[in-house]
Amino acid sequence: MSKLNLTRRGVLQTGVVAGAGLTLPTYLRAESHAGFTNAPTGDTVTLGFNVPQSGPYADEGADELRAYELAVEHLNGGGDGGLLNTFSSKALQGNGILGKKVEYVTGDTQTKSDAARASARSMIEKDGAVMITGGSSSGVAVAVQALCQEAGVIFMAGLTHSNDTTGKDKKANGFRHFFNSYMSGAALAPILAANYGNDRKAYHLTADYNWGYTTEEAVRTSTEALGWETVATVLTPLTQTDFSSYITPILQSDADVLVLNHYGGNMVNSLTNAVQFGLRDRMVNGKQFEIVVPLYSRLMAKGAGANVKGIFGSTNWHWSLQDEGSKAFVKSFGTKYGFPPSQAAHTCYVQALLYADAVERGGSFNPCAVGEALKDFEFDGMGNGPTLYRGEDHQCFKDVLVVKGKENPTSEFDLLEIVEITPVSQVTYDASIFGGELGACNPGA
Amino acid sequence: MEAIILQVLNGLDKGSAYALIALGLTLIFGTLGVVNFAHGALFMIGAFCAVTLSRIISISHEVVDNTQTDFLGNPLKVDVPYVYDWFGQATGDALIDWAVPLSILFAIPVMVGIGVAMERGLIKHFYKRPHADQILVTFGLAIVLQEIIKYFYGANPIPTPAPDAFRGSFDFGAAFGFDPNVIIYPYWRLVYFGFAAIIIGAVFAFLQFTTFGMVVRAGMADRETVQLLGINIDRRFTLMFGIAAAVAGLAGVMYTPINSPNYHMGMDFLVLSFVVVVVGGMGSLPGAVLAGFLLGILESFASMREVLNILPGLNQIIIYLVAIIILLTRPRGLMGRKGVMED
Amino acid sequence: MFGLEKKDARLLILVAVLVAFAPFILNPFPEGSGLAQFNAGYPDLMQRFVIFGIFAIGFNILFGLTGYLSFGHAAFLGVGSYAAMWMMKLLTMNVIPGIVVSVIVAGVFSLAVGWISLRRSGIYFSILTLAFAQMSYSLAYSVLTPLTGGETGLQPKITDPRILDAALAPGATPKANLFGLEMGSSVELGMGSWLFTFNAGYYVAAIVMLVAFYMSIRIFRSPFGMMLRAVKSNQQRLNYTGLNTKPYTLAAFVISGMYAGLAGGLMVAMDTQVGAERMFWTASGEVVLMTILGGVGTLIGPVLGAGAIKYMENILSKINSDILHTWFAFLPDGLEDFVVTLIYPFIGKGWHLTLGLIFMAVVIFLPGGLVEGGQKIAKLFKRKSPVDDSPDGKTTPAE
Amino acid sequence: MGILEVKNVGKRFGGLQALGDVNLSIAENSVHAIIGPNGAGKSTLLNCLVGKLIPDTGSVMFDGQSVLGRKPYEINQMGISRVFQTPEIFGDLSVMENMMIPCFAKRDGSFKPNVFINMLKDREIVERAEHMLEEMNMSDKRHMHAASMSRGDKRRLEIGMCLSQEPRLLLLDEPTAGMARADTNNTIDLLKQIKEERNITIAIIEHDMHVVFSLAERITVLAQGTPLVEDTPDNIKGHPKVREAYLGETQEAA
Repeated sequence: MSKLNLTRRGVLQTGVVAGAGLTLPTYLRAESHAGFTNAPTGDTVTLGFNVPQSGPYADEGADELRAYELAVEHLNGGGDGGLLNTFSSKALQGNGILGKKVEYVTGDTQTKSDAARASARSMIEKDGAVMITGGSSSGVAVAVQALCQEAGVIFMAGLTHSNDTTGKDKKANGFRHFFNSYMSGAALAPILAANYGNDRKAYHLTADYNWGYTTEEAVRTSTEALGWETVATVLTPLTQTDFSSYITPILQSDADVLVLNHYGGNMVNSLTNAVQFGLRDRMVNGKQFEIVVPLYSRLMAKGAGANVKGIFGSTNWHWSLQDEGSKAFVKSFGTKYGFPPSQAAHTCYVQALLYADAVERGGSFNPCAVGEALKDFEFDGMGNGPTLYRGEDHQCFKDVLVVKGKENPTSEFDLLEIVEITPVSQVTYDASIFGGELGACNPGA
Repeated sequence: MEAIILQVLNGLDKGSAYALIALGLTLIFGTLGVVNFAHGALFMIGAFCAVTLSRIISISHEVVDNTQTDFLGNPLKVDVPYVYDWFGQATGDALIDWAVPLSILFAIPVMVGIGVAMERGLIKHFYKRPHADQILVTFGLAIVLQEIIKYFYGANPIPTPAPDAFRGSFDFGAAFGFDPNVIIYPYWRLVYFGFAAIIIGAVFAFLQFTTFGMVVRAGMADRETVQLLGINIDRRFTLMFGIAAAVAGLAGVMYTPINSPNYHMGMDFLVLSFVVVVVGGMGSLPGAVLAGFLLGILESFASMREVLNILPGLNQIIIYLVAIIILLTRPRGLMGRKGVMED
Repeated sequence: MFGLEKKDARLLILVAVLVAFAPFILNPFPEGSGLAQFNAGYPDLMQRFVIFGIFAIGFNILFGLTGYLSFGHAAFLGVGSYAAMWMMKLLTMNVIPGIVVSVIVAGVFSLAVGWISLRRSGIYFSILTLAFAQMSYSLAYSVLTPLTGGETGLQPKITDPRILDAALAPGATPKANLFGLEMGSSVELGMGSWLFTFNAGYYVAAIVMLVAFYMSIRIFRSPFGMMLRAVKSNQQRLNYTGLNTKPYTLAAFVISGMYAGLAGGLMVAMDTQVGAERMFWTASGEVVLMTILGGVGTLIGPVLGAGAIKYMENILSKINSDILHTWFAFLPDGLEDFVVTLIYPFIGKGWHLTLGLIFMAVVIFLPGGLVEGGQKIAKLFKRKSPVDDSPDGKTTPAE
Repeated sequence: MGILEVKNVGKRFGGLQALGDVNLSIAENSVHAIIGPNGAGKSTLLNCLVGKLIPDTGSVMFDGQSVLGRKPYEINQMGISRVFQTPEIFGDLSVMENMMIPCFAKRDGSFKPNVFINMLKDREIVERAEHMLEEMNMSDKRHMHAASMSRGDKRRLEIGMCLSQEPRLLLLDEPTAGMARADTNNTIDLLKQIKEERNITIAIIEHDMHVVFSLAERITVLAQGTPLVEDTPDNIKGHPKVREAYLGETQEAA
């Protein structure tokens, strides 16, 4: 009667129990006796990798998925062990998590919050996933994070750059390794001032949605603090493909820097258009006109081709970093897939490892134990130098890379070069400035 | 003043893309009476013709360069295009550089072929079916086509630059006596506008001045009668479908340097081009072209800062707002024919 | 029964039974088996089946009966969702006020949109509705961010006022409920290696759906429904028969808008989140596809279509190459890889491709949608019974 | 004072004067035919009577009330029913349903959102529709798809639908156009029967002189948008002006 060979949630009602449950007017929480949602009971544990597989971010999602598969391989003791060897915490043994073999399910977020939540719910409800991770936009991250909070599982955010994810929409069950708009602004401004001078007039084109607003705000305040003047900020629709009508007014303004607060397809198109209109060859106020892209992604830079050359931006991580962690990761990933990993792949891989490590250290898959273990956790060897998982907002604090489009790329992956590694102290901020309420961890029981 | 001139230029440029797609859509609708939701996909395939040709031209073999290393620390393998070996580096570079214009020659047969195959293989069976069925089957086809492209080319945009000769901008200011360096416009966008004008003119001339076109126009007006005259109108309509596909495809080819193509660019344009066609009036070719330019220009003006300061968000909705106003004041769009698609 | 004819009553009972036993029917494969991948009997998907069923039923009242093809119905769904969410933020996490208000707000909004759009017919009407929906989407995503949450959407927060609810216990998250019954709560029943989940939210949504379905039958069989079919058939004759078509079409538009709002409200009740992309034109297109796929103008078709599309979206997209390899592990290595390579483009990230192919196949081979497919199969089995004396059989086509 | 009074009605389409100063009076309970060569303005006149077109000048009074500016459904509710040149019926609906719709319109007015009544349980309407089908000799076809009937049957159904509303004025627009001789004769018989059995005024536009002279009590001849003569059938036969109008046309046609 108690043959409990369920790969899915470890809940083992027999017919008898269920019969009782049905006759009672009250309902029985499946997970109640285990103490938290989807507590793994067999010798495996299931993680949910929720990434965009269709839509404009599908390639980024594919790279995230590759990283997750690699992480699972390493966690289960396969491959060369990757970052397990360089990670400062040595809790992980390569024998799965808490001795349980890691299995995973995948889903398609379609970069839509509804689809992402449907996919995550199916992982939680059907496949018994105890942790959800992934994603390539802040809308999705915030939506799925709220879901995980409600369902009582851990959410390890993938690529999400908006301040909101660990700001006004933060949740106790959600954690972000990726950096955010504020950090981009703080890291970029000094470099821009150093390279272009303190007397600049900036013109912002901003994607008309939350991430755009926060990024514009961050870059604007940090550059203005160094003496720049903001000539204008113009909002552009998310669905815009041809930015010409937003770029020609710049020709008439006396701005000498253009900041493109765009990501993904928007960024590729607006940058391409800006270069087309000869902005980079312009001289204004006796200065060379410059373009800045606050958030760079190598995959997207590829889409813009030669247009990225010499353009400053920030990024979470880049494969050309020479610390031990980065080198180990590039080697593992590159050997397995034949090309270097993207920053999305890196953050996802690291998130998977950090989760596993927290479980090991906390001694339980219980989200509250995991949260406790990640809270104010300091680690190193993951490619970004010493890093802190801040307890107040579940945001990682680490160095930020300022990069520039490379003038003479040697391959199709070699598009960015690192200009400066901004130390973490420069990008740290007070957790309270973005509002929001973390709440208490929810184990779901 | 300069701002206005520039926005008119922007509008004309955007409008040429809208007009070209809407023109093809209207050709198909007007001749065959079919609502083709796969038309955006044809535009996209056209763009990928350019990508494909530039890939074909730059097919390479690897040469190991021991002086450099790749990301794993191994000696770097440098791709050397075969055209370098065959024609020398200078000619090879020129060929690669001119891939997009060359793609026109490549795209025409490909697109006509795809169009004809589509009409004979699928659309033909849907002439008598309700418009809803036509929409569903062509929408399904559009998904299939774009997924196939995604399978081979990925989801990211692929940069496809214009030849070096067309980079940079033309300075209207200097040419027409304004301040220099203010009214400048990229050469390639001017090329696109001119190209669109030529294609539109060619389609009109073809329909207006050739016997073939005359028969097709007669068929558009009254298919039965033309058939009664013993003319094989079906074959001509098939060819018209091919031509419409080619128009969409060429619009796509020439668009690639303006924005890097990706697999869902067709869907981005689809809804917009339907709005253009309907605003122009179903079945009216001049209407489609006129509406394309009109909406392009209005969209450009609505994105000016001066306008947005008064009406924030207008740039988000301008096209739809104009569409609503036009359809409410002119029941059949700008130049629509009576009774077309009204049931 | 309930004022229905025998045939319709039978259909309603059949649907009710299917819906009640869906947790069993949708979970035919034992846990842990390779085919468990195809089980759909988990709360989220079951909820989506019935919610999109409601959406499609409502859409069919407009499109199936009057023939007016709206390309903007997702806007009503979205507006309903936002309304319900605000009720949850301001009043109470009890789903009743949210659902009621979502229907009302969507009704008012659709009245306004319908009033304007119904001045035109045919594709001009379609484009007008599309324009309204796209404007709603664009504004909700950008300018209206304070009201809609923009990109990140809205979720209930601990800090929301919720004036009717008692204060949350410290550490508790707000959860949608029906007088204390949490929508997310489930009872599980294990039988051997089968596991069935009975979810409170699903049954709430299912009951709403049955009511919605019942009402749609009544509308179909009412004089009002007949007038709507007459609108589709011949507006001219209807006008010259002394009937004013505009209020009929407008009423149908508003009713279907309210159905969409109801679906939107339920979506929020089941899964407390709303984002603007719910209103994007592809979402409007989806309901058109559901209706056509199932069978336009039929009672049950839209529900089937909604189920089919949601099933593909949620089940096919989750199959990855890893799972494929497990399935075909029994084959020799080379052959296994070959088979996996062959199938892989159609599942997982390629599920859109399968969707497109199925649309085409259905339209080409089953113009009447899945319902027609079912009828064809039924006819195959009935072939042996001698005469088909159904009174609506089409006899003696003339001219 | 006739039931329908048309005074000084004129209608112009761009440069074309379709109707110029038409005066017409149709007496109650009579059968009045309007004839004329192609392009004489017969259809334009008819469309002005039913609200499809609004004349530029003049007035149209039905039973003492102006119909101008009213919508077709309002004019119908006043008691004018129209039969079209090609039968306009609800092709996707069954014959019975076709007949029920005008019955509902007669009883419930131009709009009634009776959403929750089963239409087949509305005894009054069902009986009325069945009765009407019987009168039209179509009871056996009640479950047929209306679109699948012969043209003659469609015409019969359409007339039946109009009659079920008990209109005071029935307008017929070339009711036998495109019909075979047998169908034409059937239709003539039907109309004769209606005329005898019912209290109804019939106005008929017709090309076919056989039909006109079988039915009409008075005839108005229209040419180039103006009435030439109005008289009894006997006087119209051989009227020189009429002959001229028609001969003119035949010459042109030839």
